[in-house]
Amino acid sequence: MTATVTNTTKMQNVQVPDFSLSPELAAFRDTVRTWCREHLGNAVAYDAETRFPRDAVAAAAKAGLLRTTVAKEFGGSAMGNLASCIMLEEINSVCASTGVTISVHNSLVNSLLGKWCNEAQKRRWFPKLVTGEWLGAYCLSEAFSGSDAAALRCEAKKEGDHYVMNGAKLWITTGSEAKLFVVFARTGPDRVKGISAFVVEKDWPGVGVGKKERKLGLRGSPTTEIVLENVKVPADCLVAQEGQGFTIALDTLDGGRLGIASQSLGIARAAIDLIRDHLVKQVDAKGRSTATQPDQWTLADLAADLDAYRFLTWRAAVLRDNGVRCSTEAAMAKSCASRLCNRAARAAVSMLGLAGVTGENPAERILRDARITEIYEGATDIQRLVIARGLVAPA
Amino acid sequence: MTATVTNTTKMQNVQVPDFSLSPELAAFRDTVRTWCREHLGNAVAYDAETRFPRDAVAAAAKAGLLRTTVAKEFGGSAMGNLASCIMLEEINSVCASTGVTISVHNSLVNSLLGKWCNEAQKRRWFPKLVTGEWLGAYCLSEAFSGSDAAALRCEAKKEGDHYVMNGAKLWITTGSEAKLFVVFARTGPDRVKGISAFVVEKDWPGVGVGKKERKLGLRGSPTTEIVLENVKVPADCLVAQEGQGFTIALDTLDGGRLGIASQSLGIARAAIDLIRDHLVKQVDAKGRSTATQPDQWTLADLAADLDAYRFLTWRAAVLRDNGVRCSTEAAMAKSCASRLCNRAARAAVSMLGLAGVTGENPAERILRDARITEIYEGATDIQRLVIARGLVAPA
Amino acid sequence: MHNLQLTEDQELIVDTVRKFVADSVAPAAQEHDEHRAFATNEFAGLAELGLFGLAVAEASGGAGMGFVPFVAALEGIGEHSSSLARLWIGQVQCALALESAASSELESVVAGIEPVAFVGPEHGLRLEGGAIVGTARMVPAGAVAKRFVVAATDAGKPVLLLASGLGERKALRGLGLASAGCANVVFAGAKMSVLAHGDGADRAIRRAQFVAWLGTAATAVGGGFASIAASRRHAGERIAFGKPLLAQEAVVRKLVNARHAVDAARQLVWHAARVQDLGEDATVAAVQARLAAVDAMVFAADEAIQIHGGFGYTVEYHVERHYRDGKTLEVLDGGSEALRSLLAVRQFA
Amino acid sequence: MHNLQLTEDQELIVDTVRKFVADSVAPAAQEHDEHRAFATNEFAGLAELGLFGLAVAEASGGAGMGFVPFVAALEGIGEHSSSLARLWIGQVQCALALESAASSELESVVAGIEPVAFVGPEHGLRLEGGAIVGTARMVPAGAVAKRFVVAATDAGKPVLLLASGLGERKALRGLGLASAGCANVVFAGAKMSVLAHGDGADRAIRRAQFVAWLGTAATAVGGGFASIAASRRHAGERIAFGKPLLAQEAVVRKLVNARHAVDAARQLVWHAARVQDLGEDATVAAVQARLAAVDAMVFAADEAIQIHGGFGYTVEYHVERHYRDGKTLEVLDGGSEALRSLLAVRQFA
Repeated sequence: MTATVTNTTKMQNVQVPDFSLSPELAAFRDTVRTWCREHLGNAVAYDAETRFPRDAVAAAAKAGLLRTTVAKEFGGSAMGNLASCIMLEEINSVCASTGVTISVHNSLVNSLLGKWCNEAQKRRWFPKLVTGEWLGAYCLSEAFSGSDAAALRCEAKKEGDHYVMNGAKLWITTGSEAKLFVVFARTGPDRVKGISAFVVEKDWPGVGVGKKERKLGLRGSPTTEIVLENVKVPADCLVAQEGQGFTIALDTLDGGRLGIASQSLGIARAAIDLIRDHLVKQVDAKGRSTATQPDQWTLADLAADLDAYRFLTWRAAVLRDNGVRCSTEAAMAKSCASRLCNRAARAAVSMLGLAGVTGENPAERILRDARITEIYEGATDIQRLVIARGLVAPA
Repeated sequence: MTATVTNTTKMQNVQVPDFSLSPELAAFRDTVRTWCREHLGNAVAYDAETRFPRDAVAAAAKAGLLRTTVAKEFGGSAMGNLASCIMLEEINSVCASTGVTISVHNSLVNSLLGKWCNEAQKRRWFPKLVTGEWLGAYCLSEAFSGSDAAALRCEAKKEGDHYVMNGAKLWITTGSEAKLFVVFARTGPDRVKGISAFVVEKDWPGVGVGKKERKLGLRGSPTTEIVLENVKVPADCLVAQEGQGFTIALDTLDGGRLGIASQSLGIARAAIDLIRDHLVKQVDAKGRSTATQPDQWTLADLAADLDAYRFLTWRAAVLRDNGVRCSTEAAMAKSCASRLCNRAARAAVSMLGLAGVTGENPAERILRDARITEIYEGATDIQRLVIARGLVAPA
Repeated sequence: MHNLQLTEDQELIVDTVRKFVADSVAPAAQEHDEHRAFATNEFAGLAELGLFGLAVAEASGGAGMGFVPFVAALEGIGEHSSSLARLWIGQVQCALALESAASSELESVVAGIEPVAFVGPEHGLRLEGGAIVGTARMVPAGAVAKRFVVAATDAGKPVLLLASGLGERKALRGLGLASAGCANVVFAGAKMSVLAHGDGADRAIRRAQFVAWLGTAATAVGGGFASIAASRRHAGERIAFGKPLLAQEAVVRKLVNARHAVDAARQLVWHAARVQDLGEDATVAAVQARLAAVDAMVFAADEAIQIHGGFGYTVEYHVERHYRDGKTLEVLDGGSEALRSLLAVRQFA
Repeated sequence: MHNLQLTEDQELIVDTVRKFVADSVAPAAQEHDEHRAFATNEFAGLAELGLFGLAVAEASGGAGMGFVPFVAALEGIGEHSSSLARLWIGQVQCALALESAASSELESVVAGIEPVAFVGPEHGLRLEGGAIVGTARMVPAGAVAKRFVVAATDAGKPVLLLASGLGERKALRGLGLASAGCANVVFAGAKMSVLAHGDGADRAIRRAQFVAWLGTAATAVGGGFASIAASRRHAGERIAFGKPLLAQEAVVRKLVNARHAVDAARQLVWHAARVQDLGEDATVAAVQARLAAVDAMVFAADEAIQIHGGFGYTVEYHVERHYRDGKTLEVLDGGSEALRSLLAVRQFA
């Protein structure tokens, strides 16, 4: 090595990391923020009345928010994962029920179709999906397969030019409202290679909506069972090849996790904003802050982590937009952001006290909504194992 | 607003955030990493023998590591804060005693002189500082003023063409080894505006090294009292103007905090590497990992936070390199990174068990070294108040 | 229970309460919660068992049995219904405050004819011009009680009041305690009488606060155990990756940690109850118990939801209810931060 | 101490130990630690007080006083020297293991002529061909003891051994417990005799493990209190921003939280000691106490360092020693993770 490490004239004007949003992305974020203020005013009612945010989703479709992950040739705006993450943080900071609906539609269904479907399939379904005429749902989990997705039992048996599908899917977000389902089903006995992905339309005979879950939070987002009884699925509704289902599912989940990480950031921000507003109000007659030091610490720690975990999320999104595998990075983002939003929500309820639990402010709804982020699209422990495996795997 | 939020053709090819190091910076990091492996082999001995890493610092000077924050016209390499942070993470991942010596020299002393001294002063001192002929020390704390820096009592009384300085400074890193001291002293009664900054040379009459602290860690780095008894400080050794001392101190600390944040990242990485190596070794006869899930969680959470808080640190460094005020961002970086390295060190000792506490591996030294990062250059609680104040201050 | 060293009488009471809970509280607890139905029958059941005077001196018409059986029994109730537990706590608060104030209202409260509600000093109510000024938020039984025992201040001095004849109040759609009939209460136009002033009021109010802290702690211990038991059941049945969840160290580790937190809180609760029954000041102990127990309940419920996965997010598995109830218990009676400030004064001033 | 409900005899012992600690242990503890000097005189002092047979049955030549005074006295020692506390614990481990094995060596251990060291099963030593194979790490008194009571396995079955005649051993420059004469010990060439096999060995080893867990817990409670006391003293004297640190809510909050953790751990310790003295199996309670107490000690020391600021990073204020000792206690006797696995088996298998 050279005697002098730093005698590098090259070091002038080198490219440095950039943590800011470009003017275009910042403008996009601001536009979405304004849109949220104008169209998500019923967030409290969706929750209290267990009501699907139909009006908000329709407005989102009109504003083009349901087509960000679709290529332009199929009517999308091809904005990619980073812009979708920015958008989802904004929406979820106001209404997580609307947020998860859009996240599943964009990050799971549209992304999957765009990446794995053939041209004819895209021409067939995207026109309805990008306009929001149809909403999409992602049907992977079953009663006996949650974290262990490969244990799924739903069956698709080839019979001539179609498959006969039988089974039941559980925990399906937007289940009772979606018109298009991506369904993972067993086409062979092999635990992993026996799984294939299909598109199934709501209107086909044998497709039914089962039990609707009564949940802690996200009450505006219907989570249902989807029952498949002798559903005749045309062979041209198979996504990619037989046996590729599990690969497709895992790949899609990397993107889905970015959606949930962004949802978590939005929820965390909402909680942190409540805390900040609470502290801002605490001033004495001379305008000096009377907020306690422990309360200020709480705010400081949460705010720092919000910035830090947003960077983790954006890093993974940029990687995915560049076509780079980002399982570890997406798992870091989801694991950290989802824990943060729960921590922030609990802190908000604690700090806002009685006003926080009576529903006078959104703290208690935020607490309830936040809790699912650590569970769905891969529970925290699964994310941690993904990360650890990436770190300790022999090179 | 427009009906369609996302119909922005502009969104194609917009600049996106960039979380990676450019090839130049990555090469610089790798070069420093190699340098560390070659020159910091005595880290254990510095600690065990309470020995100043004179050889390592001399090698660092030779390699140009003591001039990264100095302008080229004064013999520096002008690499700025970001490159310094990258360098400090590497050095501290091997030897924190060497790391803090270099951090104080670069981030506090050289940076301060470069920003606040006049041309003549720079011409006078930088030739000695950039070559490491002289090491610098930063003398702000006193026995009765730690976190409350403005309470300092050390006095500099103007008498004709010089000041007479009396007082004692405590907790001075590199105290017994430095040849140049930046000393903050009182030139007037006003708590804040009565403080001025001076350069004081070791060889001047009346400058003495007092008690040397016996410490939990960083035992290779001498922390001493600096006693100033009727020291005649020429007027041209005043830095900037009388009364600007506190402004200079705070501004410099923003940079210093980036140094400590980077030190913390380095220490954290060392602890995390120990944990990872420990888990990598745990395989069964077939090469499958037998590491427990809780151990894997610990690794995953620490590794994710290391990435996240490195981004916080780099963000602040880039801001500072661009001349943007970064007090909140630097406080976030220091507060998060310093807590992380302590968490990681505690986890490493726990996980490595008896081998961790007997000194068979660096875990126990890392634990002891890490502890200071939450204390010096602004304790964690001070950082939190800086952050909170930035968030709740009326716009 | 032997470690609490209950007397035979005490043991009998605790067993009776546990049987009542198993037979009459557990089966409907989830449904009541979901429909925000006030636990009318369950309240009547507690009254029938004569529990409202448990800690009231025999001379005052109570059972004079102290706080040890109180916390033991509350733990059993807390396992199934924090709402009902808080209703009982409210009655005992009123009873002991009335006993302190030597009020003739005590008898009817001990008899348990109807729910009475206690309003603590944390609501900052003031007596001004013969009227109670201010709003009391999230008062258990506040939607159904006809009488309220109210801690307020009169020109800065503590005063204990009895209020009745309030207007209609609506049960809140709050986070938790959904079948405790919680309501925001204003006393405009209420009938009002003074039960005690100054030092006397202060003593009565402190006594009622102690009941709330200690009782909530015991309730939360029960809630914590309930989450652990539900998780263990689920983890034993649910198969993932070819084996029950309970065979996965990650799941068991959560259970161990939750159990550790709840067991530790329980020792603090028992300690506080014992010290108080020895006639000493157990305020610090009760506050420490309350802080630890509620944190443990929330922690256990949070881990229970995680162990249950998607199931835990639904109402059928009870753990989401314990999570909501735990966070709600945390902000009652002044909230945890105020309690930490109280400890600061008591332990380090 | 009344809450431990000590008998007069027990109280007398605890008071005697506390006086001994104040007079003879506290003054030199820091210096011993800094110079890694074995606490020879202090050890002799404990022997003189007759403490090594405290929990040994009277019929076996001990005081037969059980574990309650043991934990109460250890707390007092732990306030000033975790090293000395671990030395006592080691003697008691040996004594109770020898009592279980009905060994004639018991008498000399109770007499405390010289330090004896206990080597637990966590070191994985094996008996092979009449020799003890493996290395025992960080054994308190390992550098000075002439005799070792050793838990090992013989063809997979537990065996309890007495070893002596070892070669020279060097005291470790480890993280903490610097005056406990900790050393890595190998038994190559040692003289060795079998004290018990199979079930008998198992019982003796479990008993010694229990002593380590419970005793370490009590020690850590004392260490935790010491950090809190030092912090409170410092915070009362140190002025920042124009007032004592103690007047800053942020500082007091740290003290409240640390105190809360240590107080809670103490209840677990007392609970475990009481249950054991009632003749029941207190393994789970002791393990829970050990986990909570050591965590609390580390937490309290960590906060104490923070409250002390730069002073806390220097050796004169003792809190850095408690931090090092706390982390060292954590990894002894199998370490916290192994203890959590033990709880998993005992509570959820």
